[in-house]
Formats: sequence, structure tokens, C-alpha cells
Amino acid sequence: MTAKTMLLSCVFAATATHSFAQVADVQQYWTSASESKAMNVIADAFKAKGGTWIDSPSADYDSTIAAATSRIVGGEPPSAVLMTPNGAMLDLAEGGILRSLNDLRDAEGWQASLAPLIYERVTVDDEMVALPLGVHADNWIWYNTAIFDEVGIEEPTTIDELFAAADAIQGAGYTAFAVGGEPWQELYILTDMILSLGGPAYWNEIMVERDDAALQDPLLVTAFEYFRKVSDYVDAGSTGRSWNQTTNMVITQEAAMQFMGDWAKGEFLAAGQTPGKEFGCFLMPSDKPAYAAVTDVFVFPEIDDDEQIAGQDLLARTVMDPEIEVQVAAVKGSVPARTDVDLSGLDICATRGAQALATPGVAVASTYDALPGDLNGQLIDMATQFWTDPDMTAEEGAAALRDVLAD
Amino acid sequence: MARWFQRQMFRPTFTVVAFFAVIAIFFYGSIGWTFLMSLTKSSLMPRYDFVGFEKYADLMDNKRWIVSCINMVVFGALFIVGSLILGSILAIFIDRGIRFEGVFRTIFLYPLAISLIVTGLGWRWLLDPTLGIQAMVRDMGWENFAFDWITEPDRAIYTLVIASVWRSAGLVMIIVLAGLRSVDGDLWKAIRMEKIPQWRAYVQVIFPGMRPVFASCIVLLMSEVIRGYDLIVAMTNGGPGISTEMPAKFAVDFFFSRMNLSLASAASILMLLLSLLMLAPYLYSEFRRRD
Amino acid sequence: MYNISLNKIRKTYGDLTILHSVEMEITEGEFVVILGSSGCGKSTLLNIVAGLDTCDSGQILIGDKDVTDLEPSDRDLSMVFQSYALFPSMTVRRNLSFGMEVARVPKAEREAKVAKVAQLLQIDALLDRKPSQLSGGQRQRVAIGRALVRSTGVCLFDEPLSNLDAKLRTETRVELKKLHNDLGFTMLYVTHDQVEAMTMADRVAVMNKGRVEQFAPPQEIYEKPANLFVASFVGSPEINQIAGHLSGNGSLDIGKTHIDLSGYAFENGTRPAQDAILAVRCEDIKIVPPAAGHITAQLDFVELLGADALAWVLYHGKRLSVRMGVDQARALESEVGLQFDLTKASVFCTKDGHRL
Amino acid sequence: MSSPANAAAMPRVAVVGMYAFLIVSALFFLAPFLVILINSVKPMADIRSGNLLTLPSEITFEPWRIAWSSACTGLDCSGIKPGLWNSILITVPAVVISVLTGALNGYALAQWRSRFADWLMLFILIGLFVPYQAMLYPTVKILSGMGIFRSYTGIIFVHVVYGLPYTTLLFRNFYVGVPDEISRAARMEGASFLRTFWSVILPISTNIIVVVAILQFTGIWNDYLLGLIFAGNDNLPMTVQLTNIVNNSRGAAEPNVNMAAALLAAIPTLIVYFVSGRYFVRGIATGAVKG
Repeated sequence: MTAKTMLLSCVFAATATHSFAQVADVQQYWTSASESKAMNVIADAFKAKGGTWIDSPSADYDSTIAAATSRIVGGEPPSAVLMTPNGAMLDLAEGGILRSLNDLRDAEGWQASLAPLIYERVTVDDEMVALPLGVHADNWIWYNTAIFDEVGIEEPTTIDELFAAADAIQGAGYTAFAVGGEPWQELYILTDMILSLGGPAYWNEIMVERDDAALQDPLLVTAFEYFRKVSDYVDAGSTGRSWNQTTNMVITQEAAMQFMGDWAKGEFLAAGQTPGKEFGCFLMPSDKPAYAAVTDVFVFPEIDDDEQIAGQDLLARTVMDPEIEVQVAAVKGSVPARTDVDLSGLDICATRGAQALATPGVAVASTYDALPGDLNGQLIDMATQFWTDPDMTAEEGAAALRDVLAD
Repeated sequence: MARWFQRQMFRPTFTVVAFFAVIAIFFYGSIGWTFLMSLTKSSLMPRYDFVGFEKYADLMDNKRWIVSCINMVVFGALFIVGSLILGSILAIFIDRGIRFEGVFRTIFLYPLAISLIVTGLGWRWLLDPTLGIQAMVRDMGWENFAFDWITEPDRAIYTLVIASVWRSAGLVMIIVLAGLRSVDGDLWKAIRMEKIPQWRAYVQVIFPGMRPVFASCIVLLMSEVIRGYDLIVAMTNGGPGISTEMPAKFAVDFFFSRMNLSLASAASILMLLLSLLMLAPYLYSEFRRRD
Repeated sequence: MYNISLNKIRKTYGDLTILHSVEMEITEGEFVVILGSSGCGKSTLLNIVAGLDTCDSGQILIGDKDVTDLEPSDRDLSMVFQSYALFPSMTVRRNLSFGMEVARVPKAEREAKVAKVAQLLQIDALLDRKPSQLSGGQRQRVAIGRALVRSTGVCLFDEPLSNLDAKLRTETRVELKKLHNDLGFTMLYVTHDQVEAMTMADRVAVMNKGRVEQFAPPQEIYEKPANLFVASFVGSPEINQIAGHLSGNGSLDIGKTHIDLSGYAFENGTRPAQDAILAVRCEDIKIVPPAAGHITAQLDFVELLGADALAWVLYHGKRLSVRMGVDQARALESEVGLQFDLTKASVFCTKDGHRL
Repeated sequence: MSSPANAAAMPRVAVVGMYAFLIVSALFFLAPFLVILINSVKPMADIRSGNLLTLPSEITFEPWRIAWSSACTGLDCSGIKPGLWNSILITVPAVVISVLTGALNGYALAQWRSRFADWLMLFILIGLFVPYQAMLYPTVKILSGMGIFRSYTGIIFVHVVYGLPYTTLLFRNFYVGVPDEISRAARMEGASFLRTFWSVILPISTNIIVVVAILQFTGIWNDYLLGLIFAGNDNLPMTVQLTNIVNNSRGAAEPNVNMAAALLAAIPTLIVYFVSGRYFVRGIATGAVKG
């Protein structure tokens, strides 16, 4: 234990002497093996500090939101809800439903220790309303090293090198890009192209500020052309295929590369592969590198039960414990949201991610986090429409994108 | 008063009123509230800032909604007709006193018993050109065999029809079978005396006499069409693109993951109106029959 | 006291009037049959008496007690249904005792009554069977038993014999009548079968379109029908009708034929000139040589019925029936004279059908 | 059913054709089930190699064991086992109450003579078409007002109410076919409406009760969203765990475990179908579909 954590433990011990039991009813959707392990890291630490953890798991984000909002409507809110700092969080925060964590933030100095992008994401109107559990990025490319070695190619560093590599791979008889059939997977490919061509600054202009002039940029048309180009490399079974079945194609050396967030790493690990050995990873190549972050956060609904308020305090401190952050990241394949933690235990992909997140100006919010309301959903609809309709031109695609994003 | 009360003990009125109240509160209360919400701009949580019928206009501009509605009509028609035909044929055969009736009956019925989340996955695998039937047939030597409907935007909806017929034909079979078994035996004797071919007997004599049976089937199937959600999610999740989206999925998606409560509410209200429209012919004939 | 009086019972469904102010006085111990074709309102009337249906206006007295607003079970009456309506899930024993069970009659008393009725109806052996294990006749007995077991004094029957075959029906008819004689209950019995009405009733109420057309002993109904409807409804084959004009001198003119009605006892003794119908039963016509009778007709065909025969003759395009011996029927010529027994005939007003 | 009236001698070709059709149909119905079953006993290696329709290289019941007792469903990794008892505790009383209320309501409606009766039927029929996701928030509000939100009572109540239009319609259509004289006879005997229902009508409704009970059992057993929202943490049904296993979107997928979990969860419903399929047919045959 470091001196700092010992000190924190004393603080916890002090809080624990309150007459309240500390209860946390956690509405969450980390139910797969690796996710469950990660949530257990938090829960075990929480329990070790004297808290009582009530687990309310559900299968996915949608049902978690349905359950959480129902519980809020019904007057029995959970103490904490697992979600992402997206439009839903904004909506809850603006509705005055989320507890402000400013008191804890100021007491613990959290603002300084979080990556700036992440801090910005969890703060609404200067109220800190969520705490990050870990950060993923959705602009990774995962590849099969055996195929790369066989064809004799290196990790590409530009978008043109990427397609050149793809051609070489196709020539060797492999599927270059494994693409699944879920619409959100298709959107990721499009946003990868936009990020690669435009870089973080341009990304923020169109996704965060949603600037009209930026949306007119012909760069978008080029991005759609590349997006369309990817479909030339896709195999027949793409439609409806889940992302992890798709990852499986890379694992089994059927396909060379996949555009996917870093949760894909869990699939490789589960198949007994090691990063840097059987498979490799790189962020979407570009001269203006970017890291499109998807953050997992806890929000804490306003609650009037003293035991649960105490539980929220304890849970908040547990989540933000640097050691816990590192452990969660290691188990789940994500990157710690705190920049002041020891990265030595992370694998090569996570290390790359952590470095990118810590590099100023590289990290941006992914569409999922950045866009309010159901704009992300509309983008998904738009992307999949373009993807499945070969007659749609890149110009039309860009115009459709503009229609969604323009205010 | 006491006498009135005493008399009501012998009448169904109290019961009817009690249940009416429950249904009014839960179902019509919900419809009312949903309508109210459709006039607001609520996103994730209910809010009461009214904007009139704006959301309905948005809905009409929403390509996904329009596609969903068209899909529902196409899907609904094919699904209902398909289920009725397959279910009726199976019922006819089973009614002929075949061997192993119990085995066949159970096989045709079991789809109702298993969760759609999983059977949808089973179907998706079967229909997946690289994993399922197409791959299997090609492995057996027919290299040009193609059955990749699920990957084609124009045809994916037919795969949903196949899986839905698979799920519902058993129910239709049972209901029609029940109808067939209550057909008067003398009618069959007459048909044999007149030397009417069997198929004509079914099409022109037996089935027309079973109109209420088919009406019940159609109403049940329609409610499946309108509320159909699980199977779509499990099989195509609306894809490829938005080619297999349906109104119920639209509403559910917009309720939660799209955080657009008001739009989802507007969609739900329109779905109800749509279902009333679809029910209209049935209701018309029903009311006319009673009069 | 179990007399029943119905005062101005009226019933409508929307625009349709089912019962027009029905009045009926039934004395204690009387067997009254309500006769009518389907849709005449007879079953509705019975249900109103039973309390299963309500009337829009009017009053029902049973034993001088106003029961109009009482529940069926509070009216001291029991009922036998057309389909028997035995409770399918209960044994015969429980079917018989269920009503007493509801009324919380002590068990010993229930058993005693069930035993008594079972013996009376000879259904002792069936007590532990379910209705589905009984034949039609046995079900019928159980249904009657259920009505008798509460031994109220008033018993209602809604076409109770219509589901039995001809032989059983005849037998049960006799038994019912005997039962009535033994028990002395007031019985109100609805049927469309005139044979049942004729054989069992003390008095018959003939109903038509929601009205009681005539309420009288069966023989009177047959011999002196109050109107054309009753005359043609009762009796088989249907009463012969000959339309003509009743002239002031007491003859019925049919074209050039004049039938002298001096033998006929007109109601009130008056006979204003008007269009009228002469109605004569087939057994009240004698065959005579052509031109020797009241009218002359052409023989159409003959039905031999075993005991006797019916000759069908054509008169002015209308078919008339004449009952006669089989031998006489075999010897008929193609043209016959008909002689009417005018003392037994009826004359009705063509316009409204009332008896003249 | 031993010798149906329509069993005219069929030409041999027709008989062969009929059985061929039945067998092909049976294969069509069994296909997804077989895919699920086969893959539930395959090692992950087989599945990774992409052979979903081929037979397993070795049969392993490990996926079944994992699904039953060690798959992760949240913080816990103890499979679907913990939810089994909850599912039973919810489903059995919910089905019983649902059947009783549906029967009572259906009987009341069948008995109710009023010119509003048809309109009331329409009123209830529309309830069949309300997408239940649109009813969530209002129902939450009502239940929390009643103090039974997220409780054992609450989840049973919700299942009963949501099933009411369906059960009512089925029972009502059955009771319309029951001779009215039976109810009248009971009334003559002095039995009140409820007494008649309980002592006379309910005992003769076995067949339709089986039908409704099976349909409700299937529906309630397979329900996920209502259980998640209304049951409360202590009463979560097995489907919540099943869905948590099958649907986790970003974890490593193990389809063989998913399939095994689905089959495990379906065992009770399958048993119900096998055991009562016979009654099911008979039940529908006795009038569930009239009207």
C-alpha cells in the first residue's frame, strides 16, 4: 500500500464509524466474464471497506437504462448506474436527477488527476455528475500477425498504406477486412475514416460544435469514398454477423484486420492469444492521430436514503481509487481514466491507448459520447443505409451526414 | 338499495365494471399518458413541455419510420398468409388420422415454448450464407447454390417471414385443427357422395364454414405483427441497413437507447391507430354478424 | 298458496316489442301450457316469470306475493330447461342438492330430500353418475328431479321434451301429467308442440307475436278457437279455410256458391255483412255425391294413415283435407261433394281474424 | 378421432406425398432447435472454426454445466441456477391468478347483456395491440403509488394485468359457447354470480384453462423486461440471467454456453408442452376459438 492509499483508508475508516451502513444498489450491465471480473474488482474493494453491494445486473445498455429510469420514475432509484457520458447522462443531469459530486471532487482533487477530455465528459454545467471506471476507444484496428508476416507487411501508418496492405492481403487469398453486420460497426468504419482524414480538431468541429462550415468540407466526401471502398473487401457473410463472431475471423486467420473498439481484445484473450504475438493492434492510421474515447461511468441518482448516500460516497471513492482503476483496466482491457497511475502492469495495446489518452489534443469523444439525444442513433441509421445501398454516392452520403449533424 | 345490491350479486355487472376499471387504468391510462408524452419533447425522462404535434411531423419525415411501416405491411401480409396456409395444410394432414400424430403435433408446436432470443440466433446461423444452409449445400458439392437472403436488403424481410411462420404456424395449425374437428360429419358424407375432390372440399366448403376460426387466427397473428420485436432483434436487428426495421422495434429503440421518449410515444400512438385500421374489417364483420 | 298472476307484462328490445301487455291468471295446482311457435315470446315470458329476465313494466304475483323484483331463488319456484342444463361437473346427487347447499340446508335434510325425489323418479341408481354418463331420458329425469327436490309448489318447464325421441316423449308426457296429479304443483309449461299442450294442459295459452291469443282449456281451444290464428295454429292437418262473403241473410257466398250458415252459432248472435272465412276441421266434413253437399270439389290425392285416411281435394285452387275411413277413401270418385258439420265449424272475420 | 369422417381412401401417391410433406415440415420446424442443441454440446474450438451446422468433434456437456452454474450474469458467476426458483415462484402464482381472473372476466363478459357489450369487447381487444413497452412508465407510476413497485406482489400483479386482455378474450370466446341455460339453472338454484362461476362454470372449463395456462406459462416464463423492472432484486427471474449470459454485447461470446443456457431455461416450458399438448389440442377444440 502506498502512503496515499493508507491515508485514504483512514478516511474511509473514519466514514465507516458513521452510524449508517453503506449500501450501494448498482444498476449495471457488465455481465460477460471479463466485465464481471472487472466489476468484481470494484465490488470486492467496496465490500472490503465495509459497504454492502446490491447487484442489479441486466444484459445490455438499453435494458439498464430502461430499468434505471423506471426505478427513478417509480421513486426507488438505484444508488449508482453504469452508463456512458452521452446524451442520456446529459438528459438525466439536466433533469436534476443526478447527484452532484463536486463536494467529493474538491475533497479528493479528482479534477487534476483525470485526463482533461474525461473530466470534461463527466461534468455538466460545472457539476461533476459521473465518475469514470475506464476508457475504451473505438478507432482501433486489430490484426492477425501471422497474415501480416505471411504477406510481409507492417502496421500501416497512413490511410493509403492501409488500403495497400488490404490489397496485398486480398491477393494472398485472405479477407482483408472482417466486417460485421451490426449497423454500429458500420458507423465505426465511417468515423475511422473521418478521424483519419480530419484529425481531432476537425472531429471536434463537426461532432462537438457541429459547425456548419466544417460540415461542408469536401473531406467528408473523401471519407465516404473510403468508407465505400472498405466494402470491396468484405466477405459474403457480413450481414447480421455479431462483432465478436467477426473478431473470430481474425483470430482464426480467416481475415486479416477488423475495425473495432478495444473490447475486441477480450475475444483474442479468451481464445488464448497474446497481444503483440498472435494478434496486434494499432489506432486508425493518420498523420493527425486521434483516440476516440468511449468512457464507462457510474452516475449517482439523487437519493434520500442515508445509508445509500453513504454508500454512494464510499462507492465513488472506491471507483476513483488509482489502484482500482488500474486493476479494472487490466481485467477489462480498457485504459484508466486517471493519468496519475502506474501503467507498468498493462499490455501493449492498453499502454498505447493510455499514452494516446494522456497526449494532449489526441483524445476526442467518440460519436457515442459526444452526440446529444439520439443523434448517434441517427448517424448509425445513416451509415448503415449508405453501407447497404451501393447506389448512394459519396456526395449523397456526406449530405446525409450533414443533415443529421447540422442543427 | 339493499335489494339492488342483492340483485347485483347475481349479475356479472360488478365483475365487468371492476375489470373494465383495471383495463381502463392500465391500458387506456397508458395510452393517454403516451399520447400526452407524444406532444412533448421529452427525451429520456418524461417531461411536460408541450410542443403540439411536432413529433408526429418528425415521424413522417423519418425515413426509418416510413420504412418500418412499409415493412410491417409487407411482412404482416406475407406472414399472416404464410402462417394460415402452412398451418391449415398441417392441420388438414394431422386431421386425417396420420400415424405419430402426437410427435408431429409436438414438433409443430414447440417453437412457441422457446425464448425468441435464442431461436432467433439459431435462425440467423442457419440463414448466414457463410455458416448455414448455403455453406452446407456448397460443401456438399453444389458450388453455385445461393441462399443469402438475410444479407440482401431487398430479401432479408423474407427471412423474417420464414422464421415467424415457423414460430406461429403451429398455433394456427392447432386452432384450425380444432375447427376441422368440429365440422359436422354429415358434411363430409355429403362431400363424398357428391364426389367433390378433397382439395375443393376444403377450399370451397369446409374452410368457408370456418370463418370465425380464421378470424381469430388473423387477430392473434396481427397482434404478433404489430408487437413483433424479439425475433427481429435476435435475427437481423433491423438490418441489413434499415431494411427489416418494424414499428415496434422503432418504438422500443427510441424509448431507451435513442432517448427519444416523445418520438417513441408518437410512434406507439400511430401503431395503435394502424392496428385499429388493420382490425377494422374484422370488427366490421363481427359487429354486422351480431346485429 | 301458489297461484300466479301476470299483470300487464311488457318487454321490448330496442324497437322490437317481445311482449305486449300479457295478462294471465293461473290458479294453484293448475297445469298451464303456453303454446306458440318460436319467436312468439313464450320463452321470454317464462324467463320473466322465473326471474331470469326482467320486464319493462307489469307485475308478477306468486301466491299473492309481488315477486317482480325478486331474484329467481326468492320466488319459490323451480325450473326445468330444454337442454336440461345439468351442471356437467357434478354428480347427479350433487346436481339435486346444489340448490339446497347454496341455501345452507343441513346435510341430513338435503340427503333425505334427494333420496325421496330420486325414489319418486326412479333415479336412485344414477345418483353417483355424472350427467355425461346418462342417456337423454335419464338426464330429463334428473332435471325434473332437480326442480322437484326443493319442492316449492311452482314448477316451470321450458320445452323440456323437445330433445327426446318420439317414444320417450310420449312416455314422459304421461309421467309428467301423473306427477302433476300426484304432487298438485302449479305448473307452467312452455312448448311449441300442440300434442303436449292438448294432452297435458288444464288450460292452454296460445301465444302469437307477444300476445296471448286465447287462454282456455285445450278442447275449447281446438273446438272454439278465438281467432283465425288459433284455429290454424292448433290441429293437424291445418284447419280448412274457405274465404267468402258473409251476406246479411246468413249465407257465405263464394262466387255463385252459397253456403247456408244457419246451423252455425254466431257469437252474440249477430252477423253483419262482411268478408269472412269459414274454417272447418277435416273430421267435420262428410263426403257426399257431387252437388249434394255444401260445395263440390275435385279429388287431388289420398293419404292412407293406417287407422284412417285423408283425402285432399281442390276447391277454387285451394287444397282442403277430409278425414274418413280407409275403405271410403279407396272408393272416391274424381269429383266429390263436401258436407260441413256447421255446428263444429268456425267463422272468422277476414279483416282481423276474430271469431264471428 | 379414431376414424375421421373425412378419411376417404387416398391414392397411394397422395399418402406418400402427405407424409413427405409432413416430414419435410417437421425438419423445417426442428432445424433451429437442432442447430441450438448441436452447438450447445460443442467445444468452443469447433465453434471458432465456423462449423455451426456440422456435428461436434466431441460431445461436451461443459457448456451446460457452465450455463447452469458458473456463467457470469453480473457480479455473480453462478449461471442461471439462482433464478430458477424465482422464476417458478413468479410464474406459478401468476399463471394461476391470471387464469382465474381471465376466466372470471371472460365469463362475466359472456354473461353481460348490454348494448355496450360489443364496445367493451373492442375496448379489450385494443388492449391486445398496445405495445407493452409504451406502458412501462405509467405502470411504474401506478405500482409505486400502490407501494408494490419492485416487489414480489408487484411482478405478479403486472403479469396478471398485462395478460388480462388475452386471457379474457380466450375465455370469453369459450364461455360464449357454453349453453346459457347452465348459468340460468344455477341462478334458479339460488347461486350468486360468483358462486355459479366457482362451483358450476370453472369446473367445466378444464380444457380452456389448460390452453390459457400453457400460453400464459410460456409468456410469463420467457418474460425478461417486466421481470427486470418490476420484480426487484430479490425476485429476478431466470430470464434476466439468461439474457445477461446471451446478450452481453461487449464480452467474449460463448455461443455454446448461450445455447445451453437457452435450452436449460426452456426445459420447463418444453415439459409443459409435452405433458399437456394433448389437452392443449382438446382445449382449443372445445371452443377457445369460436367467435
